[in-house]
Amino acid sequence: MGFFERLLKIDRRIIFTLIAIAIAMPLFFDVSMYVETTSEVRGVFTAVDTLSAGSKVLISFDFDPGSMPELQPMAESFFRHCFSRDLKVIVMGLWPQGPLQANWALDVILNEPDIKAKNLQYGVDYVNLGYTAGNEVVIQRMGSNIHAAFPADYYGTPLDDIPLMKGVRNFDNIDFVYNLSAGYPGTMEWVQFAADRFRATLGAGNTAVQAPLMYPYLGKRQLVGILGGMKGAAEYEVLAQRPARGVRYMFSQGIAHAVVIFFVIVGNVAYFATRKKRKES
Amino acid sequence: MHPSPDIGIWIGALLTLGIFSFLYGDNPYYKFCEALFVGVSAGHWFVTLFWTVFVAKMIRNVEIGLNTFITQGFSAGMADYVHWSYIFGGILGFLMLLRLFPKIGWISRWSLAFVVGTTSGLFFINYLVSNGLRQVEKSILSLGAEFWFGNLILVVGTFCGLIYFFFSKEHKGAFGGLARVGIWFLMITFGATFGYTVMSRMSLLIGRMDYLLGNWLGLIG
Amino acid sequence: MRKVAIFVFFLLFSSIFVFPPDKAFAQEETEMPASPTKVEASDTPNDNGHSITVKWKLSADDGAGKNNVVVYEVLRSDSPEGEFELRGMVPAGESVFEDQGAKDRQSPNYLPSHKKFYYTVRAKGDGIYSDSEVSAPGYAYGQWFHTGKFPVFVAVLAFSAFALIFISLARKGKKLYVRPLAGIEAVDEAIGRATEMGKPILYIIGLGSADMIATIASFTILSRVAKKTAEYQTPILIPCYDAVVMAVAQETVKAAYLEAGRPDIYKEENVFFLTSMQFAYVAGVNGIMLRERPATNFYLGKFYAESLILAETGSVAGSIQISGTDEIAQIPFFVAATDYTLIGEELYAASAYLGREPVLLGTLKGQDWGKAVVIISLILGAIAASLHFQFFLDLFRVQL
Amino acid sequence: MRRVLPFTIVSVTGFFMLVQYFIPREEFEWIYEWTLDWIIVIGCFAMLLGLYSLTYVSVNKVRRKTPGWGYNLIALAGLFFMLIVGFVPGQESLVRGSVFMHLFEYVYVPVQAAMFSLLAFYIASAAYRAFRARTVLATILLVSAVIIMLRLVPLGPLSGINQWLANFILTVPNMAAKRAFWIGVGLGATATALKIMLGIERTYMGRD
Repeated sequence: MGFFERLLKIDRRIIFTLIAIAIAMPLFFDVSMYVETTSEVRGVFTAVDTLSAGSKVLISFDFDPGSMPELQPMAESFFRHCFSRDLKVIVMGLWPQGPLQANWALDVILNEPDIKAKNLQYGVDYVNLGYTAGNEVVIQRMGSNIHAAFPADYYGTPLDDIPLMKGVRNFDNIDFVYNLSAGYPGTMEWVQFAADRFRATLGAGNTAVQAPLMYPYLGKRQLVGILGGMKGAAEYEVLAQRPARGVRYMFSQGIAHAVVIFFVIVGNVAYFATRKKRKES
Repeated sequence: MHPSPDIGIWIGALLTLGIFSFLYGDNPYYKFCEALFVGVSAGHWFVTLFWTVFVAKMIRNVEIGLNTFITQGFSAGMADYVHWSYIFGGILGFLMLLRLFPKIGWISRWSLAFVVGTTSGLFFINYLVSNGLRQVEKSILSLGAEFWFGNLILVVGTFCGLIYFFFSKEHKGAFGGLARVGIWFLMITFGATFGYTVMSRMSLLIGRMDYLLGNWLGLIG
Repeated sequence: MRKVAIFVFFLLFSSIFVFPPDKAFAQEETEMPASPTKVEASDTPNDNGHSITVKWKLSADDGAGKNNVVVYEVLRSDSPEGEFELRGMVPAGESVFEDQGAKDRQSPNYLPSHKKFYYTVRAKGDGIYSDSEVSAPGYAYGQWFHTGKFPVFVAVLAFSAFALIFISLARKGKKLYVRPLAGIEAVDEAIGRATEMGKPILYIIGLGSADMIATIASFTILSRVAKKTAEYQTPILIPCYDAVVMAVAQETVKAAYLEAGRPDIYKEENVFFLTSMQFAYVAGVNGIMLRERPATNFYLGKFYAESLILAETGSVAGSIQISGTDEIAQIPFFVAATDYTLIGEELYAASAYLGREPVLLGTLKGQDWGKAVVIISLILGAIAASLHFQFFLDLFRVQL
Repeated sequence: MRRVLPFTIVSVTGFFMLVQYFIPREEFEWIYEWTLDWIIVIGCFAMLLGLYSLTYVSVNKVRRKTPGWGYNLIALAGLFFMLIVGFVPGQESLVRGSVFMHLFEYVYVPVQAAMFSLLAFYIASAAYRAFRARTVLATILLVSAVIIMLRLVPLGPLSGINQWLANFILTVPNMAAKRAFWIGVGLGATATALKIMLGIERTYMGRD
């Protein structure tokens, strides 16, 4: 059997091993790759960077552990950016596991030396409202009264006893809404209800799969910006001059994508080389 | 190389390797992890839904309604229909369970009818407004504006795409040509989505490798 | 006469509030900004009857004259002489404020509809202010029709009219043409192949719930496929992800076997619940594919990230695969790894094409006419936008 | 009673939800919010149905000792352990640190993440085996995918052009085709919803 036939008949497990190596090897090297920043990511960054100290920011965790590698670095760099600029952070989730993942991200950031030094108080500087079922209806209800949508926070304390939530009745008292989304309910619902209906300034971080679907919403008072997949996370970290997991993963991504493109080319070359023979048989 | 002391990380790592063994072939180690995951995930979903929806939505509302009955008497209780009316959600839900008994299983159709009826009414409006009207509103672009070239392609692309999804005319002649251009545009979009999805799947694998090599074995970072 | 006296008394009385003694005399007459005039309170249109809109004419010293107005404060009370309560603030230069209340009786911000309220607007500089006269009473009430949603109303009527006209035409036996769909023509051939090889058929309805449009389209196609498998006596395996979908699938297949005159060979356990976890489900289906080696796999309905594993494992097992979904993120994998793919709306059209029932064909034609209207308005819109006919563009503007 | 009532419920609730969109009055808004909450509550009971069916199938397999019954036993054990740990401590089981949450963090999360990352391996093998430029359409899909993938690979001077090309693809043809797709799906879904409300589409109810 010719070289190309054997190439086509390669056992899938060899391909799997190649990909595993292509992903694992780069993680050992500490290469801070040049990540070119795009305007959609700068949109979100500047929106947060221009907020005055003490302004209130709402972040909604609408994804599950399956999308954590892409969205958790976004959450962490967002928290780091907000706390370093003394913004008040309100966390919530439209997916059941959302608020828990928020706590994991908060644990990481609140123990970083410069943030730890500010010894931020739960209920004064940041609060976690937890999960409420109802998908887009929750956003709609938050438009008229957040206290009705979230009677109590993640730990069960009623919202009226939380100092941070005192002045917050609906989206008019929130300066910036950031939505990390991996599907439904997600950014589309936040655009339709929070941005279109209640005029909130909205930014979003999406998994690489969802990001292209959201491009039509950029600009026109709907989305100030959007972070797509790990590349978006790395860009945000570069803009904040705090390279972290996002940038480190980008080197591994680069190699992995080069390998996949190599597979596409080799696969097609082998396919076309053997096409004449297949036609004869 | 300093493996993590946390037993939880060890369990997670061994289960991850068990799932990866599926790549080699269907084997008992993989079947064990799959079975454990099936049980744990079903249990997790039911408990989460029970507390966050069943108790938080129905039980709490009915409780508030009941104690208005008890504390403020019958008429005030009735006026507070906002809360005790949630009992109907529970009744319809209970009717759904009757499906398990063949004789009276047909009653469960009432709750199915309620769910399907309500969502179809909602879908009619949601799809017509956000998919239909809103997209048309955004597709109307001026060809005189300064980036007229982009707009021209956008309008042509949407136009030909719609022609492709036209079912009452055979795709032949000029009409077939337009449909062909439409499917070309669709293929570009599918290619872009494929490219983007490769990036997100690779990130998932990187996340797992980081967990195995970093958190578990402590080899990197 | 009595009214005037009360009014004068009120003016004196309220002036004490407005000019607290210690400040009132120290403040010169000239520094105080002119008070806003013509304050009107009326119901906010198109709402649920719990919000009142307050309008006023800007104070003479706002943007002109002394130009020392910074903000307007809107105050409300239950009666002209009653105690006024601050409801909200609006920056200088603006002359409208929406007093939004809650509809829930228990909420502290409850604003009952049909109750008369009196408003006064305070033009405020830094520390100095002046109040307008009290407005005539205004009350909130709910409207019966939301005028902002008129374009949607027209679209709903037009769309339903198209569908109903074509349904009645179809019922009168008028021949309606629907173009052939590559994926659907392959269905019969694929089932035939499974029968020759004596292998089962695997039908995956996807991860959607029973009321999702893609799942319902899949049920219609399943009913046709099941009828075919009954005639050919080929077993059909349907692992389900959702309990309600499982129940509906069981009944669809049973009815199809009945129609084909073979109720005896219908096996209820072939349509079973696997798990409601996305990846446990895909792992379970993979196991079935590798163990049962089905000749034909159908993936029709709502699919998410697991679509690639199903399609890839299916091709390893060497089966013919027909796929279809309206989830745009998954179509590339079905196009790449399966033999035929129904793209988005083609999945919905397949149920009309397969069923050939006049009514289904009628709605499909109605849809096509809807698309024709969209195409025409697209072209007209491009022309209108280039020539700046704003009127045409507003036709599609929808106020939520 | 068996067939007429369910379809009347479907039409009545369907048309009510259609009409309430246009009527902002308070009563309609209340009913809108209730119906949505009731559907979520019904979802819980449907979940109970699924759980019953899973236990019923697994218990039968274990009792009849069908091949592989050991795995069904493990699934049942996992399920009931989660139910016990989830219900006994009451609502606190959902707060971090409880055994229920430990199981979620150290069993559910790693396995789901591992399952998702299997996709990376499968995408690589699909790129090698299924990703053929057989037809003109497949070639367009392939070229467009490679351009988007090249955005992440550092190409030096070339990456500037590729970046512009990829952005053009994402913002123009991608958006045009997506709009056509959404309008198509939108009208299709609206037609199907209308068929359900008019009682023309009945398969979801099955026939008795």
